[in-house]
Amino acid sequence: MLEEPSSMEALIAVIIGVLTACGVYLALRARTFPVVIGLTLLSYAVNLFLFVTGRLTVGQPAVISDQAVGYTDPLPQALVLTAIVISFGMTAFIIMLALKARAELGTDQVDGRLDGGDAPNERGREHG
Amino acid sequence: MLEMLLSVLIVVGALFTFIGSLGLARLGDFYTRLHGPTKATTLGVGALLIASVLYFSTRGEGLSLHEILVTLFLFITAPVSAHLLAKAALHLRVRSIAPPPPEAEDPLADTRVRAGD
Amino acid sequence: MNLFFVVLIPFLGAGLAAWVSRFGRLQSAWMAGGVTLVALIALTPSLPAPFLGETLVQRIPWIPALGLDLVLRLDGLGLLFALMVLGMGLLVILYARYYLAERDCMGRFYGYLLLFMGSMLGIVLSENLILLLMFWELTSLSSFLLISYWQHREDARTGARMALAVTGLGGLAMLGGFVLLGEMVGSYDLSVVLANGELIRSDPLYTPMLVLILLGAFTKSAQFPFHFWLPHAMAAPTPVSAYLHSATLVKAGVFLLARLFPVLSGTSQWSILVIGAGLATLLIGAYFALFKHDIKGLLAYSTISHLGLITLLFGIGTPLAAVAGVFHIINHATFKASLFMAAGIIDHECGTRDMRRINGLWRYMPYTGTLAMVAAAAMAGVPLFNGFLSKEMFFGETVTFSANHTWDWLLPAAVVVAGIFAVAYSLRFIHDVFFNGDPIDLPKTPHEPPRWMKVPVEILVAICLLVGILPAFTVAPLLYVAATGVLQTAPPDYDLAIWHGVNAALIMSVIALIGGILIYAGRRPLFNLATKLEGLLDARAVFDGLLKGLLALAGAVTRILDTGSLQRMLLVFILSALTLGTVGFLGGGAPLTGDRDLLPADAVSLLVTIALIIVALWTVVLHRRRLTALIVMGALGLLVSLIFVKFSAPDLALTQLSVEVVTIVLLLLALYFLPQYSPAESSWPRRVRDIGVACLAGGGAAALTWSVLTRPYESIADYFLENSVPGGGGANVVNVILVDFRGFDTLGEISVLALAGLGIYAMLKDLRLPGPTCDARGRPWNWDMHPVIMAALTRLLLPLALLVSAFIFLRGHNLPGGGFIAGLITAIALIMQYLANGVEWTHVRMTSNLHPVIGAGLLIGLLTGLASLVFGYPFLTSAFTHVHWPVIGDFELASAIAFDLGVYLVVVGATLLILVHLGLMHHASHPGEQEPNHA
Amino acid sequence: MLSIAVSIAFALVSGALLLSLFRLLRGPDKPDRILALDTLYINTIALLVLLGIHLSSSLYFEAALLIAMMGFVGTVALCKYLLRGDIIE
Amino acid sequence: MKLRLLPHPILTPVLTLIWLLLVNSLSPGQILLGLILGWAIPVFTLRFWPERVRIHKPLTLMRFLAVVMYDILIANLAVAALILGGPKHVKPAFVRVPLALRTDLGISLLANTISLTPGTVSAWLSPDRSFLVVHGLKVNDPDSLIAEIKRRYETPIKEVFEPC
Repeated sequence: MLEEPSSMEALIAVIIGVLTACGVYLALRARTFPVVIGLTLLSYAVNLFLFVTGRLTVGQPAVISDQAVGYTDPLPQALVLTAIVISFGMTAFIIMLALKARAELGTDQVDGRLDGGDAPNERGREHG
Repeated sequence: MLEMLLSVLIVVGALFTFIGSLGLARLGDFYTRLHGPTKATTLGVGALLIASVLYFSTRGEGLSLHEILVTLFLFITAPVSAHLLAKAALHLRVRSIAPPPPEAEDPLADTRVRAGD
Repeated sequence: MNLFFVVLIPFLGAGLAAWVSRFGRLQSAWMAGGVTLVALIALTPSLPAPFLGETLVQRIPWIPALGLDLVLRLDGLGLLFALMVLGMGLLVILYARYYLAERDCMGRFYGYLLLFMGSMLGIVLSENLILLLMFWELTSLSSFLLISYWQHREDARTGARMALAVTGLGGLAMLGGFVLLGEMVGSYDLSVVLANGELIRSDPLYTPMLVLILLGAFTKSAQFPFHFWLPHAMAAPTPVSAYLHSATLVKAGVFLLARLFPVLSGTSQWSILVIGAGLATLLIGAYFALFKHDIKGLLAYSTISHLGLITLLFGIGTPLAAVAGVFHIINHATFKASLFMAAGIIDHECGTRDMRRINGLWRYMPYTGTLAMVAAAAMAGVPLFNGFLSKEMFFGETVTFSANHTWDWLLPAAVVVAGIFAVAYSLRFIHDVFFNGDPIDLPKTPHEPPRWMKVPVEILVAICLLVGILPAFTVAPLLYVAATGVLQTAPPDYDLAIWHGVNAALIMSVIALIGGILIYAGRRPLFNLATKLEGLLDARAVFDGLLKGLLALAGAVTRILDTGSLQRMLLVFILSALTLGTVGFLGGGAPLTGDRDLLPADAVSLLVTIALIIVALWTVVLHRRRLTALIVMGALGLLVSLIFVKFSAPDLALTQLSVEVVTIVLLLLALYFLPQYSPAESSWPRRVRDIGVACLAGGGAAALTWSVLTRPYESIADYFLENSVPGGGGANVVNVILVDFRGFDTLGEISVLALAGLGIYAMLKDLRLPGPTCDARGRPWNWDMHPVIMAALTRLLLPLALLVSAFIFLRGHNLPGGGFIAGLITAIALIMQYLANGVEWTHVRMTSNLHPVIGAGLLIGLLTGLASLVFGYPFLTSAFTHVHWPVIGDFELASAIAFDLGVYLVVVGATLLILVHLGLMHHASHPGEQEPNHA
Repeated sequence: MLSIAVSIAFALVSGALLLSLFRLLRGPDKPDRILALDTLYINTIALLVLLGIHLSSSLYFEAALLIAMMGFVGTVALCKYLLRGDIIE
Repeated sequence: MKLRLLPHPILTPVLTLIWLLLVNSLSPGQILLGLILGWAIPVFTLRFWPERVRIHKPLTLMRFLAVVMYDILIANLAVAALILGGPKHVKPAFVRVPLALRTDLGISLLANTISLTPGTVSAWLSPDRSFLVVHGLKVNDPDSLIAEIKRRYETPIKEVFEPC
């Protein structure tokens, strides 16, 4: 994929790839907090991806003016702008679930095991 | 002439920014490192912003002074962050070359554990 | 347009009937009756048309693109059924008003009933097949509600569920059939379909289409082997049974057969399937009816058998047979309804439906007895009653049909057997209930029911008699137009006389009568045989088996996927996404790299890229030291926003920066209540596996990005770029898109944000978590809650920050900025005060109640949208104008600004709500550590 | 000449960026990392100002302004966490 | 908290000025807008202010600012040299600077000035606010440093903000 090592496109592709990889790895951890951080990374990756579907243009913001030589595609930007804000809402919601779980189950594990290693449904019965 | 001045300002600013980070990277303990950035912000960024003021003001689109605001912001905030960082470091009993003032450290704190990670 | 009212009125009435029940339980009965009458009146203007031989079609365009209009038709067949549905409806409503007990909620009953009536009318009046199907499904649903009316009874629930499942599945099959049919003729309009019989019958897909449609019809009218749901539906209140199983629900199936008769009939497939099903149903129903001890059970099976009879008639496929079929539809409706009602009265009076205990009621209710006898006689096909006429036509048809076949005696013989059993069970219904000794310990001593409860029965019985004795002067015209409606041409000559001289049909009738009496006399030994057979011939076992299997499967799948382990589920999700993506890509066979010319990278970008990669990796490496990972992640967000800046998206950069900080604050707040370090618990193999998956995912994402970025693309951007200034009155296209072009989306998004905020607030309300009293290394927290220097200077900063956010907000329409970013800045500026000075201090100085802010924001957004509606523009079109003030100069006033204000308020409100209340949770969890909070 | 100066400046600032990054990743103590993050923010401001001059567009000014604000807030929040654990109390 | 017509005599013009800086224009419209904001924002934020800031002796303030600027410039070079010189040249030390200032704002300003002027960072404020712990990067003679700070910075700040 890097047959053009010196092109911006390649750089962006690599960045998104790395962000996704790290996000996925963290999302696969056994505790809530790393998962949340992983999801944040993933949302970076996704937002970046959506943004660059408008292709890369340097120094041509979509602000109408007479001396502008050209404009980038504003639509993905508009979509991503809200996406960023919403992703904050999502993070907040997830972290809140994490706290709730912590309060109700007394643990921040999401791998279905307690430290004792008993089945999740056992735990469910204890608390519900 | 103006271009000359601009260039000088830009390079000087960048240089100080660099030196600030250099200090951050090189110096021995946290408290000495703390000095680096504080300078970089003041002179380095300051110079760059002045350069930008000059640059945009002389492009015939009228005065452009709003960079000054950034400087203002930094002048108010940077010292505060520095102070807080130092306070936190003292609280965590971060290793220091200079003997830390005893009263600055929490009496209850357990002196054996090293601070931070 | 009156037909639409006919259909619509019951639906509206349903709501009314349910509503008025609050003013007394009888009100809803009156309302229901009134509604039905109104519907009847609405129908009257169209009554003449069918008699003049025309077909009314009324149309309201709906989704023309899909060939889907709201279009109704009224021809003979439709008229007949409409009258039956409404007329029978009236009688049932009257009857139910006395039948229902005090504790039964009348509003609900009549609501459901009218709902069902409306859907039924929809079926019989639809001109469009798809429309018909919708009403078809509606009848399934509403009948479900009616059958399960007594929800407290287990059998009612199961019966209703079974009915819904069977008829619903049939409906699905029918949809398939209809689609095929519509594709064949290129239209879903019945008139077109009915006009193209030849075309359809010669179509290669005729057979599957036929099978699918027949599935629908057979399930609905309880044909073998789908008949089993009907007896279970007897758990419904008797009025419901009287309505559903005499004139309406089960007749929908035969109605469909009649409706499509001209198109589908006349092929060997049709004859085999329909005759086969009909005959089997006729025999089985007739046979089991005799051995049911439950009165309603007996009637249920007899219904099944009569439906079989009608189906069989349509299967025979000759015009005369069709006429006979229609005729029997009418007759069956009348006598079966009256019998159900009679059964209901008996049940009502005796408190039981078991014929082994109900005996010799003649002494207690001779009048009802008489009525029942007449109806039963009609059912048995005794001369001078209407059942006799149609049955004789039926016998005749079977003979003529099989005349020129080998085995020509078979069909007639079979139907005679059925006839015999029909006579037998009718006889049992009378003899076993009204004579045959004395009642055996009935719950209550029976007596004649209230006067008006018998009226419906009387009316129906009267019809039975009149039609039976004077057919030519009563039913003839209606039958004629109905038959015309079925055949779509004038029906052949037929004679409705009672006496045709001695012919095959008459002989068969006589045999049936005599045989029936004999069978009934000697029924005892047959009972146990019946009980054995029933299990074999009942598809219920299959049904239950399927149901069980389905549930088991679902359970198994759930157990496999949902182990309570998020990792497991995520893994499944990611892997399947990966496989799908890979398959899709490789399947496409397109090259990875497109032919778009690329931007050369400069040193700084390369450097930033490397930095970003390192930071990302480091976040992973350090992830177990949570705070550290968080700090490092802060750098990540910064670098990402740098990318936005670089590729000319200043708005995004600003947003990203602000969100980054807000997120950090949020995560810090949460981290306080969570462990500071994650233990190393995942084993090495697991880590390796995860790393593998992660790398795959990353590679996939990178490849995807690369292949997207290297391809040229078409964008609708030009439209926005051109119309931004003239249309939206703003130079910052991104912002104009947000507040104008795609304003509706934005409205949705801020609603989501508001919901998130409120949801979190709700979750936090009763959440108590003990925060640690010392940090991870056991050091006590610093004594200094609000360091003076920080406090003093942040206060100093507040006005500045607010000014900046006002700046960002106001310029947003023309330069990078806008409501979202300004909102975030304000929120952060205020959060700063919380950070530096604490909650109490801040709440003394500003409101802690943020819901109004959010509400106001949403409201403003909505109102600006509506305002543009008021001015006749589409929702959320921004209006703007330049006003010139002397001295001061030009000002632009854009409604978009107002909308942006809404966005701003919501963002501020939601963000603060989340963060501040998360902060307050600490106080809730640590009462007394500081002064009580103001939340 | 100006362009040369700018490119030199870019090089220097990028260098500064890397150095701060090194400190961020290296630690050793949390205050060190926070300090490094703060510095990173400030370096970014410098970078943006340079970019503005380089592309001679003033659209990057707000970004710089915001970074100045946000960097401060982030640092304060993190320090407060180190000091008190509960940052909004 | 009563709402004066002009809540803050200093803040309003300052904010208006900053606004004009932000929008880079002097059009009457912007001036008006600036005034509106300059009036409106204090109305809201005044309550957040610990005490109403009064400035006595503006001239002293000016001189003070000039001094600070000059110090920043000069001392930056010194620190730059130190950093380039490497770790071995630094001679860090914590010194206690007893405080004459009393108000939050005064103390904060002093602390900031100290941190801004290179080579010194105000690290810790004693709970009783009697002294400020300052970390110096290269401290040869603590007492002279303290004297310097008190003379160059604390005195003018006290004169400007806390005349008693």
